[in-house]
Amino acid sequence: MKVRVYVSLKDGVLDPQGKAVEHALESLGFKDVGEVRVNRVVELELPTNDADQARAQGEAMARALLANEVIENFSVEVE
Amino acid sequence: MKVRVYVSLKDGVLDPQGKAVEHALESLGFKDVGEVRVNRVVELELPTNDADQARAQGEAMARALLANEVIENFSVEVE
Amino acid sequence: MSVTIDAKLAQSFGLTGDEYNTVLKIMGRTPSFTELGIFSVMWSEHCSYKSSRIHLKTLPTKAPWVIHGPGENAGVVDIGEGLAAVFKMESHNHPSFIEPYQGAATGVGGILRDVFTMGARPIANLNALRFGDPTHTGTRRIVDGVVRGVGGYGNCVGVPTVGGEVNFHKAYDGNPLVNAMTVGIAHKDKIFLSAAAGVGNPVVYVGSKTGRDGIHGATMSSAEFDDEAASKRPTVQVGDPFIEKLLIEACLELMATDAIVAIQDMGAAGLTSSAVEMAGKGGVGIELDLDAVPQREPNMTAYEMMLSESQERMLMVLKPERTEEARAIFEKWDLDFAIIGHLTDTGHITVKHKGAVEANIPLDPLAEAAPLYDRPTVPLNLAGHIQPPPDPVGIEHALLTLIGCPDLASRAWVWNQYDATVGGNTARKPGAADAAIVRVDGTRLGLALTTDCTPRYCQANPKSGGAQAVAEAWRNITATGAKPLAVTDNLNFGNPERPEIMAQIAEAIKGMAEACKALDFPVVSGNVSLYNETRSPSGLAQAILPTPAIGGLGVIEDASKSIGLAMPEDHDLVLIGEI
Amino acid sequence: MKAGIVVFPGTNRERDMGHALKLVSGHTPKMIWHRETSLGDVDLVVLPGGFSFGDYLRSGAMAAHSPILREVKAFAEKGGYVLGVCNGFQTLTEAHLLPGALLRNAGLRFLSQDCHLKVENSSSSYTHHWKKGDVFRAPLAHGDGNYTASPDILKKLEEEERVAFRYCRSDGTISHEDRASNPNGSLNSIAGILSENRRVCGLMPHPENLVDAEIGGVDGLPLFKGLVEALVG
Ligand SMILES: Nc1ncnc2c1ncn2[C@@H]1O[C@H](COP(=O)(O)OP(=O)(O)O)[C@@H](O)[C@H]1O
Repeated sequence: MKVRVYVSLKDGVLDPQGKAVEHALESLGFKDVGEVRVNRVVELELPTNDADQARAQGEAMARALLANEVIENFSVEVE
Repeated sequence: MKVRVYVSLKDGVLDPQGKAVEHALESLGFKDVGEVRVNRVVELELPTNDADQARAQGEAMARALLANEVIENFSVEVE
Repeated sequence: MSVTIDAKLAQSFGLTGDEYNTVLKIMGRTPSFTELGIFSVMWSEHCSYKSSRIHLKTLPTKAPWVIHGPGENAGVVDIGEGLAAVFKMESHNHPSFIEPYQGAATGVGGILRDVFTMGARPIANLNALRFGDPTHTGTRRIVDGVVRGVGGYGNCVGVPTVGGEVNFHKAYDGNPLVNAMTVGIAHKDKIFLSAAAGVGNPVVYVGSKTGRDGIHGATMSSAEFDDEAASKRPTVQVGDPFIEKLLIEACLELMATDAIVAIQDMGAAGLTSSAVEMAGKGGVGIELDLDAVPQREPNMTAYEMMLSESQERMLMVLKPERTEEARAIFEKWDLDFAIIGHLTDTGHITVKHKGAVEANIPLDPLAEAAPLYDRPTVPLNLAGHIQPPPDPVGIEHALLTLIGCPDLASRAWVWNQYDATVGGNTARKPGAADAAIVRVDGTRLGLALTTDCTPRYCQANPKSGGAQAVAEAWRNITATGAKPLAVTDNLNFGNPERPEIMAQIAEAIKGMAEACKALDFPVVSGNVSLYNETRSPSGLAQAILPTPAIGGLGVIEDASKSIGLAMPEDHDLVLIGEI
Repeated sequence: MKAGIVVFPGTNRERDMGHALKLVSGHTPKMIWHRETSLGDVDLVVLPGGFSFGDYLRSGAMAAHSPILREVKAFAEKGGYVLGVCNGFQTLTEAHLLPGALLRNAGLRFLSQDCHLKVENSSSSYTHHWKKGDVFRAPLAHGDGNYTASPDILKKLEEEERVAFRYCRSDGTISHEDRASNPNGSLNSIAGILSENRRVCGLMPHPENLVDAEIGGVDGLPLFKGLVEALVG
């Protein structure tokens, strides 16, 4: 099954990349761009057809490696 | 409106990041992890309530800045 | 494949009618699609030097301290204490226009491989960059991507970037120049060469897997560059400096044994040029079984595998009894290792895939019948390129203008993105001396390194401009207290089929040759990049300024005695030279 | 002093570190390949600079989850000395041997330049050859050196005086907002920190590249001299 792990910076952690993109978009003439966040999605193909199992695995991987919970949140989506 | 721009490498373009993550997951004991791709999502808050307009703007931004169309594809999702 | 193979297809591969006729004569039949691909890349400007070779032959290449001159992957000079410096400069201009970050990054990767393939540990990188007018749209993006790319690759592999140059001129608006130089150190009696030997010996592929990257990159970089370039995009290669770092360590570890007979990196035209060159130089045949090639993508054809420019790959010929020892080293470093063929006594390159022979080409004619052109030149009109400043502007104004000029302003914003200290031997960092000084590990020796060229001068007078570039490199080295030893060059010009451009090439080389002879400063390696032109909307070809970039190397017996730019307190400023 | 330097695929400053340690201790440290299952007989473990595993996910993340790190953790838990420089510091935070995290530099660019560091705590084995308030120069070379931590962790670090080094101007003044003195935008200008027992130290700049008067200077020497003194007794 296809599993997507979304990893984003926690609220309160400054996202310099997001800030830079925001700025660049504005200087390109896109007005009133609100807050921009640049996040990571890790797409995996897991060898199971059980959605719960796939989700559990995705979460385990996020905790073990894909996200740094000191600064990041994650969420898992199964297709 | 909230707009998400997903940016991923085109097929056939080397993804060193995905390859490295795949390898690391395997050495952590996650067996049979298939192909891993690490993509980017840019989340934006646009000053419009019209979904079509928001999508069009997201696409324009992707073309102008958020994606590098030489090696990347993008897709836009409006919430 | 249901494609008709004829002169028209050959032309789309970059071969002229005459060249295609030669192919027919060599083969005695219509070539296969894969064979045509092999001819086209081997006879491309990039691989065959067909327009520049007769001129390059006039450069002085010998001196008592030269161990290997042009012809090997990089030049090799004796620096004393049983050690040799191995160095070369190479361009990645067209890829850097198409995708600045990856183009520049893979340029650095390629030149590093040229150096460690000879058994040398890379100890310094330099980069000579030319960009369009700072106010031109697009220049900022290219500058940003190129500088990040050079840094991204060099920083990750852990080779300090210690010098270079940056120029801006509108002639480079649509065609930036990215010339990367690497210097390595080896024991002088342990230099690895590419000539294959030993019929039956295994041909081994190591490094990254092969994908569909940069197919026809070598011919692309020889084809004139126009608006269609944009549509040729999917061929960009993506580099992986992490794999390169592993490849350096694994190759050097294997090189410490005596398992290797010959080794060659897969650069432009990948597997084709490395296999052809190794077998050709060794006077043997080579048979490849493409089924064994590590592949990144499914369903790759023989043509695609032979022409792929996937990065971070090497080809070696090993002693058969040592292959398992070699395999263990590459597996330790998590790199692919595959025996993909063997040497034969046929004098041919034979390529098999899925049970079929996809190519079978005699190597001698492929090399000997390679096109060689003495292209026509015209006398150059040298008047008018350099205008004296309009009216006396006053010294203060002149000084401020110069200080503010992009070509003279501080380059700290560039080299602050490059790790200049990794290795712990950078005695003079960028900006600290006229040439960077890098100490040779375990000795007191210092290498003095610089890149130089003033394209404006070369346009005004290609011959004296070429000579000046050599002289400036020599002076920059001398000014640090080092003894200049040898140069590498990167000749960047427009379309050689235009006589005025060919004249620039011929003249610049003449100037370089004279200066190198006069200064006893031989050329030991180099690279030529032609067809650096863009077409204006009106269809007019606009060439870059003639840019023969010179990379100079010198040696100082004690790195700590080198002289920098900073003026010590209580010293007098003395001008020397003639007015 | 029996030092071991852990080498991951992609590590690139292990030789620099080896040179510095040899210079002060007279002993060549041993290189410990990441696949080894034991650290062997060492009294100092160093995680050097570089790009472990390409740093493709987050800097130091994959190294932190590699088997050898379990050994490093066990060693630290027994009170062993562990020094992480640059990528090593990133790895120590990812492995939770030190608190906080290192984000992308505020300017989003790789930075390679000299910086000045102020010694904030001179009671650890890493810093006792300096006096509190001393200022020294060191090169830095990184893309992810922007130190961050949650407010409570930060408070704890400051209260327990576990900030070892802060970025500063050459005169010792500190300005968090000024990119010239705090180049990567680190919280509280933090350049290096200590563990609770003061035995684990991580910092971003490279003192190991400043131990030779002929190559830039000797500003980094006190750190290594201090270590030798502490460990050799
Ligand atoms: N692309 C670059 N990469 C690294 N260092 C560079 C680069 N461009 C310029 N530099 C460094 O900046 C300093 C000044 O460059 P330049 O003005 O070209 O020097 P000069 O004219 O004295 O040869 C030199 O030390 C040079 O090596």
